[in-house]
Amino acid sequence: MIEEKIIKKNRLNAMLQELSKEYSIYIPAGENGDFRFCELRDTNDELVFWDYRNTRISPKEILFPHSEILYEFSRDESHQFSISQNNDDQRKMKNVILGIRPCDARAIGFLDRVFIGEPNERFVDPYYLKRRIHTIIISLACNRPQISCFCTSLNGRPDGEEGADIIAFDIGEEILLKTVTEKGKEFIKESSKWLGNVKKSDIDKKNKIFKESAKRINSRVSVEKVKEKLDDSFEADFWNEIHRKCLGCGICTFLCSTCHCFDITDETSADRGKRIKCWDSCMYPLFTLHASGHNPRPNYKERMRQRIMHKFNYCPENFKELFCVGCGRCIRNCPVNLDIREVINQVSQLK
Amino acid sequence: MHKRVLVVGGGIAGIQASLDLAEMGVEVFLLEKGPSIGGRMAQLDKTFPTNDCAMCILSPKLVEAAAHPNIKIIANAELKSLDGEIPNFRAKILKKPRYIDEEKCTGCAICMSKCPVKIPDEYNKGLSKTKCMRIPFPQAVPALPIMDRESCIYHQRGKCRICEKFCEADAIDFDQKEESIDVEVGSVIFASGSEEFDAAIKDEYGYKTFPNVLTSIEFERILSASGPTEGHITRPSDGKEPRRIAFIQCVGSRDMQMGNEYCSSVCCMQAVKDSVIVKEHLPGVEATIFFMDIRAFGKDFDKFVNRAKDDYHTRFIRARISAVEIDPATENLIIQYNSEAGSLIEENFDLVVLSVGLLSTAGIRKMAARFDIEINACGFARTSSFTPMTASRPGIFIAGTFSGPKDIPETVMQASGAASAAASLLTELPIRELREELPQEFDLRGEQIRTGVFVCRCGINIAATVDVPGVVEYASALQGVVHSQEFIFACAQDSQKLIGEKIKELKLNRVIVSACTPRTHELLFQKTLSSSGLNPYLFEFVNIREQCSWVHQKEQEKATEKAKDLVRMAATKAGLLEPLSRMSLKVNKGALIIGGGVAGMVASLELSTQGYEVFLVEKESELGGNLRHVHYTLEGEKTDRFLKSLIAKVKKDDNIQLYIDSEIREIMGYVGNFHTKIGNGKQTTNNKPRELEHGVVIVATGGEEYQPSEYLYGRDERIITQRELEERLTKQQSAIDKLGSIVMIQCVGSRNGQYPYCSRVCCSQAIKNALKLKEINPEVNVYMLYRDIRTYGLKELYYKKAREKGVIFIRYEEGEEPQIEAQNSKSEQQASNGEVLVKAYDPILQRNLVINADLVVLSSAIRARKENKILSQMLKVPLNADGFFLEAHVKLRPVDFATDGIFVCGLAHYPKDVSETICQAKAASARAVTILRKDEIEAEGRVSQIRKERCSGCGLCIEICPYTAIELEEGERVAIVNEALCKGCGACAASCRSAAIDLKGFKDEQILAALSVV
Amino acid sequence: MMKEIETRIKEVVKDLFTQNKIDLFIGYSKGSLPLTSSPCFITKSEDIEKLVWNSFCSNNLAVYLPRIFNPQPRKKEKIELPRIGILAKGCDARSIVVLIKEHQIARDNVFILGIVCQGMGDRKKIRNDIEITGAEEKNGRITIVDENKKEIELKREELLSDCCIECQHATPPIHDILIESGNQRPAAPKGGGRDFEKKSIEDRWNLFQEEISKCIRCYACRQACPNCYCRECFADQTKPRWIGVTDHISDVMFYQIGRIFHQAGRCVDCGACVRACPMGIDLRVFTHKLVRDAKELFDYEAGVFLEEGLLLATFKPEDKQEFISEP
Amino acid sequence: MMDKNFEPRIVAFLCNWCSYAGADLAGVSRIQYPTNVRIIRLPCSGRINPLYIVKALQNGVDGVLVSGCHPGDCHYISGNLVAGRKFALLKNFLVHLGIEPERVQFSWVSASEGPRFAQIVKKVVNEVKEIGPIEKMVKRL
Repeated sequence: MIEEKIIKKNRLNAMLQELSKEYSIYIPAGENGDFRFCELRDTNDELVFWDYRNTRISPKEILFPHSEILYEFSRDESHQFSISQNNDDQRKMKNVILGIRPCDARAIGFLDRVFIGEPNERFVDPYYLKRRIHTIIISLACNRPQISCFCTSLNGRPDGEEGADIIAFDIGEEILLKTVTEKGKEFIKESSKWLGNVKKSDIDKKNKIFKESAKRINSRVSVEKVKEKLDDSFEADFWNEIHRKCLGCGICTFLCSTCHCFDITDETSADRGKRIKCWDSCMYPLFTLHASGHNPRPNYKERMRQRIMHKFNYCPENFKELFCVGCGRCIRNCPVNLDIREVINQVSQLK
Repeated sequence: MHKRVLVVGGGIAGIQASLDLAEMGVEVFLLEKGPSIGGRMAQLDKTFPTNDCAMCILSPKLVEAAAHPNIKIIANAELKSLDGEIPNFRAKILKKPRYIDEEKCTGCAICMSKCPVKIPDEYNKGLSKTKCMRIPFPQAVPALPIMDRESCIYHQRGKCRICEKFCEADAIDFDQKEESIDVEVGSVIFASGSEEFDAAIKDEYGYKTFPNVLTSIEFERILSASGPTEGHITRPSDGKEPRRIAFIQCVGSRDMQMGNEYCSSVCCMQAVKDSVIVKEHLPGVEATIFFMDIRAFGKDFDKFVNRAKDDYHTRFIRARISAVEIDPATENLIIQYNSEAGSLIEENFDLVVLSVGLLSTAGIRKMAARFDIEINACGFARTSSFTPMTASRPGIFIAGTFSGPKDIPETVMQASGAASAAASLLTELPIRELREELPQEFDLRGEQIRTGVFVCRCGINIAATVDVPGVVEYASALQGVVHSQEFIFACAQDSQKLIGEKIKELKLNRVIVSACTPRTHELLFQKTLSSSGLNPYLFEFVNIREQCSWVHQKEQEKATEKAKDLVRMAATKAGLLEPLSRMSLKVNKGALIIGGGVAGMVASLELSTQGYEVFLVEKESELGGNLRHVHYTLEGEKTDRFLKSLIAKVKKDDNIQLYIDSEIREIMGYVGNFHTKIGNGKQTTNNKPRELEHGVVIVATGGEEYQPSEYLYGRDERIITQRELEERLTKQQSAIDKLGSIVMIQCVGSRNGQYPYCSRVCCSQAIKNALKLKEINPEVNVYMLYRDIRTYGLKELYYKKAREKGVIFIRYEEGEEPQIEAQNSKSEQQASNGEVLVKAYDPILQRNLVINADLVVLSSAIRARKENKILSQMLKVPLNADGFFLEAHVKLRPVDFATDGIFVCGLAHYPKDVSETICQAKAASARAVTILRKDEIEAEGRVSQIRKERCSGCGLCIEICPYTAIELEEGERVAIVNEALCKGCGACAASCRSAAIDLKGFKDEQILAALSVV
Repeated sequence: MMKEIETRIKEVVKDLFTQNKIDLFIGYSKGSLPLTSSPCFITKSEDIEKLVWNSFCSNNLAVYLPRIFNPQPRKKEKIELPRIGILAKGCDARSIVVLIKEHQIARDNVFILGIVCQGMGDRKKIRNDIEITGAEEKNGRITIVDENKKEIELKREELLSDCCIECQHATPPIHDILIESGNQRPAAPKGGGRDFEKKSIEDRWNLFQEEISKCIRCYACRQACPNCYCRECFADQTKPRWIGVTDHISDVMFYQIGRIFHQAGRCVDCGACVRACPMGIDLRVFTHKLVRDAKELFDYEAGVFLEEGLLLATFKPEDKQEFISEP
Repeated sequence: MMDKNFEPRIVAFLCNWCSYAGADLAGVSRIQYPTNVRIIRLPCSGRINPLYIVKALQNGVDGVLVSGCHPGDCHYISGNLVAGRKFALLKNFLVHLGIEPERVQFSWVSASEGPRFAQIVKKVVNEVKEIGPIEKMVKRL
């Protein structure tokens, strides 16, 4: 049973203050339109993200940080080794991510499939899982899509609910909260003293705003046949051309809300060390470089192909989903304006 | 018997000769009368004109001599007698007692620190004290103490023996006696040097009377950071910093009263250098040099003098100082002199430095007489211009100032030349083979790191401050360490044996010795590793003596902590050490000599005599070069005859392939393996191969006479060059007879803005020709317009002679060059007896002079050849700003280039006279033989290596490498290192952005590993 | 003026293809977002019409040359080098000079179509909260349209990149054909990081930290830089590992210090790294220090003289010794 | 400000031929100087990759001293002169970024300058003591 509640914006601070005793709260912070998810340190700070567009870097970094220590090891004077799990993570166990856009929330859903998978899945990332099960995601329906946004081409909507526990709608003076999951319902229940009931007019207001919002997304790409086209085009000439202007930087993958490749390395000194997991990018020359020195993807072309194939062919194969939510980050930030929409369109036109 | 040579004298001359001989496979006995080799150079602070630190460049040579298996240094010894002849000389050597057992002594110097008796320190010219039991100076070789018997309390009064008590090596021997050593050698080189003039004899300068009057050598010690004042310039009387310093030149040189008529050659530049250095120490100081002529005749010397004048504001005052007075109140010194304008000026100085000359003493004369070595009028060993290192007694050669005052590079050249000459006598004898059979190295593949740490107590040198057992225990817990122990002396024989045993027993594959400095002891331990089957590069040296115990004597805990840290760093690095091998490289036994002048021919013959094939390439159609235009020397020797016989010898020598009328098209390759293409000139010389393979290159391309554009030269036949005059003096004497008045103008094309260098030989050449003119017609008037007369060394005698014969010397200043007006110039009228008016300003008379000359002779400069540029690019060796080839080091490597296997001699290097050219040519061949005589040369082990997959071929390393050891492989665009040329400096590795080039033995990961555990 | 230049570019490129002088031309095409252009690779004359010239042709196209001439992995067989035409502003041409000096480009295979640059605009000069939905450039003025169809008119100068404002080398120092662009814009005094330099050491450190903390190690700065052609960047190396892989600020600083220092005597101040940075780090405050020091200490400017030695491979006797501590 | 008990850790990169020999001479001459310096011997100051210096700071070393032969004295002809340019630029650059100039110091010390070596060590140690332990840039494992 979906629940809808309402809260006045000016009461939100008080609510967060109380929540912060139990949760780490992440919100988009920044100025001049330049936002990034940060832990809310001072609950008295005015919340300024109601009409932000989206963060530069996707909020995946909260659940899947750039780098994290898996465990530490050391050697003592008698040459004995010992291993200790990383206890550095001083974060409170429970997190609230507030203000994430529906496209990014949906992406977290994708990441869940990768790192946790379906129940009884063999490959579970315990580090991700530990964080994920203690995190409440409150998304904020999108009222300010950009010209580079194309979520609607990829089964997304500015008010899409996938991936969120609760979705929030900015309807002016008030925020309308709508539960999506059981976890969200629990959370609403716990916070009920701050929340009011929804009126019909609120719903109407909400529907009007977000219908308008959807209309603003004019950018459309055709993804219907992308997976199938790619099935047969690993060796296509198309790859020789499409990568040409790519610089090989990691912007598209690092900013992407669905990219999830990582690497594991050890940092050591004479008698101690750490095992570290950190982001990797298929655009990098050392990506999947073999210990033998062989590199299966030695050039820009192969790396570019990997990125496209992974998103639009391998992931659909494995997870039944195109791994792109149309957030447009890679388009906005690509230094050479290599627009993924054009790539998708070209793939669609492959014979 | 194999080749053996005795070298008498362990100064730089003896050291250089010994090193060259040793590298030629000759066994050398290097005899030194003092307790350490090093000679006078060891006492100098800096060297001109580059202001290099003398000890920095000398001490590696000292260490090299000590370590060379072919050199046996016999210090503190004298040559008593020398009988026999080539190649069977028998030398009797008397080795004086040091009162220590050289076999046992480790040089730890504890005896020195404990010895209670202080005596004046000779090394510091008595300006400070040292101990009765002392190591003469820190870099001394052999690094052993010596006891001064006369001041030893035990020897004098029968008790003390403190040194003995503290010596843990049990090396003190109070009863040591003189030892007589007999050696048999094939030839002998005397490099016994000269003495400094005793300034006290010239009592008018107040030396030894006034405290603030010092000699130049004393002043060198004061300037030196290792000197009595640690480089703080203070004056003896009150320890205050001087503000005004006077240098008085020619003290005991060019001095008839003292009987030393010659010039000491080095003092002008020494004074100029000191004036610059003193200014760098004390910016406020004013240095004044009182001189007669500034004799800056060497390579880049004039530029240095100009810098002293312009940048350091050294005052140069042309005046002979007759006396120094003292102001008793201040102990300042008063100098009176006549200004050039004639007025008497009195100046007050805080310090006076007497530039004392070099001279031969009665002792030196006596020694020469004892060994049948003829000396000349000035008391120096007599040599001829054509055999400048050969003594009168066959089989004996001379190097260094024993044959006359000279500067370091000339000494080094003569020493190398003497080595070549000495070796040439012994071609029949076999070389001394030094092949040590080493065990097979362990295969380390797949082995875990097993490090052994050996910590040295160095008697109590280390152990008194550093907790050695603590360090040993600490080391045992470090990563990879499987064994650690201490030694009383790690360098002792039995310790070496034990290290070897431990390596075998415990299968150690890394060894760390924590002791003293690797600079003296690394080789020793590396040898122990090698002989125990372990690659010598699997070794790390930790210096806990010089860096811990000696410098933190009062902080024992911290010193121990530091020692532990250093051992930890070494252990971490050691784990990453790799076995290295030295690449060996076949050597082609041929030599390419470019230039068929006297330099090229002498070098060719020298190499041929020693059995090497020579390709001598001359671009002209006849041999002889510039010497064809020189007909006699200043000393009166006939050059024509010499040249003729030289050419004849070259032509009939079977080992010499002569290519006349030929030019070098291309030279590729590197030391031991050069490939050269020779192009034909006008005529084809039979059908010799035009593509040559050879192991070395000697550049002897000569120089050329400057064709003046000034002084109406070329526009009036009465204006000629010295070379043309010499031609006439030889061939058309009759034309000369009629001349009444001849003006010679010096420095034409030299020492000016564009060509700031001195052409070195023109003063002597002009005086030579002036004397000839006077000889032909004593009535002729010869005027010489000069800036400084630079008749250095014994050439000064002829300057004096010219003055006696009535040659008139008139000085002119730069900017006030003489003016010439041609009256009745032949081109205008037919009159041939018209005169040329030479106008000059005489600074002494202070007025303009007009001389009517029948003939004006221009002493025109010697220029570098323009073709040098092309050749330098082909060889990838540098030129200096004046276009002459730039040697590897102006002081100690005067015939080498930084690039191995390429050498230079003759005018291609710098203007010089025939005797100097011959010296340098022989030196170049000596240096060449050090390479040619080997079948293979071994490269450094610690050389650069490329990781091809990382290299983008940007070429930065190629541009940086001073040895042209890196090349770009064009096809793959990747740098490649020629290990044979790499010296292991690592500049390439430190500059490579992608770390594609690394230095073995000092690899990035090794250094970073050490850094990670600091 | 821009249109005329564009027409002229097309003419030249057409000629190059007709005369079979090049196999490939690298220029700019229209970008997919307002106020952008995109690097464009033309291999046949039919595509020449794609070429554009406007105030946002800011990418340093020289970045593409090393990879064409020096393909990775290294080819065993000798490859036939393509003949490339390239559009080069002052900074692109300076990069080309650097690359030629560093043997990354075969000069004979490059046809440089130089343009005297009027400075390029930077989209980031417009606040990020303005959604630009359209833009038009006319007579030195740029009109942008926001999401509510509101038009904002700006002077071209207002949008110029910082490096362009201070650029002293608008004219390509090397070119095979040069297209003039009318009046020379006077360069503003050198300022990159000057204000920064005046701050106290602690303030500088704090600002450095603040800027660097934004870095996500996407390496866009490196990839956009024509000088960063290393086959394996020190930042990627594992033997030895120079830098930890984490986003720990110290690791990030090490990367930035290392990469920027590797530009000493090579950086042409084209601003590619600054423009590429997705996190908006003003790298120029740091990169320009080395540019300035190369000039002030050693009288050296990168990419101006083809014949000059490399800054870090040469020395002069008069090199300043001020970095030496005297006891 | 100044912590009396703070004993900084200084790394000295010395060239083998001059500065290391200068340090040896300081030892032979028994010139006493602070214990804080750990010497890393390299063949030439030209071997010093600027990144070593940055790495030292990252490793938490309080100060870095780099010393080579005086200009002209280099055993490898020009290693120190080429290195000099890098050093000059690096020093200015690090200071520009806010690293205290005292942390990274360069000197020329010849084989005969034992006292100078000791003095430069004293100077670096004292100056680093004055500014305190390094915090900037440090990453502790």
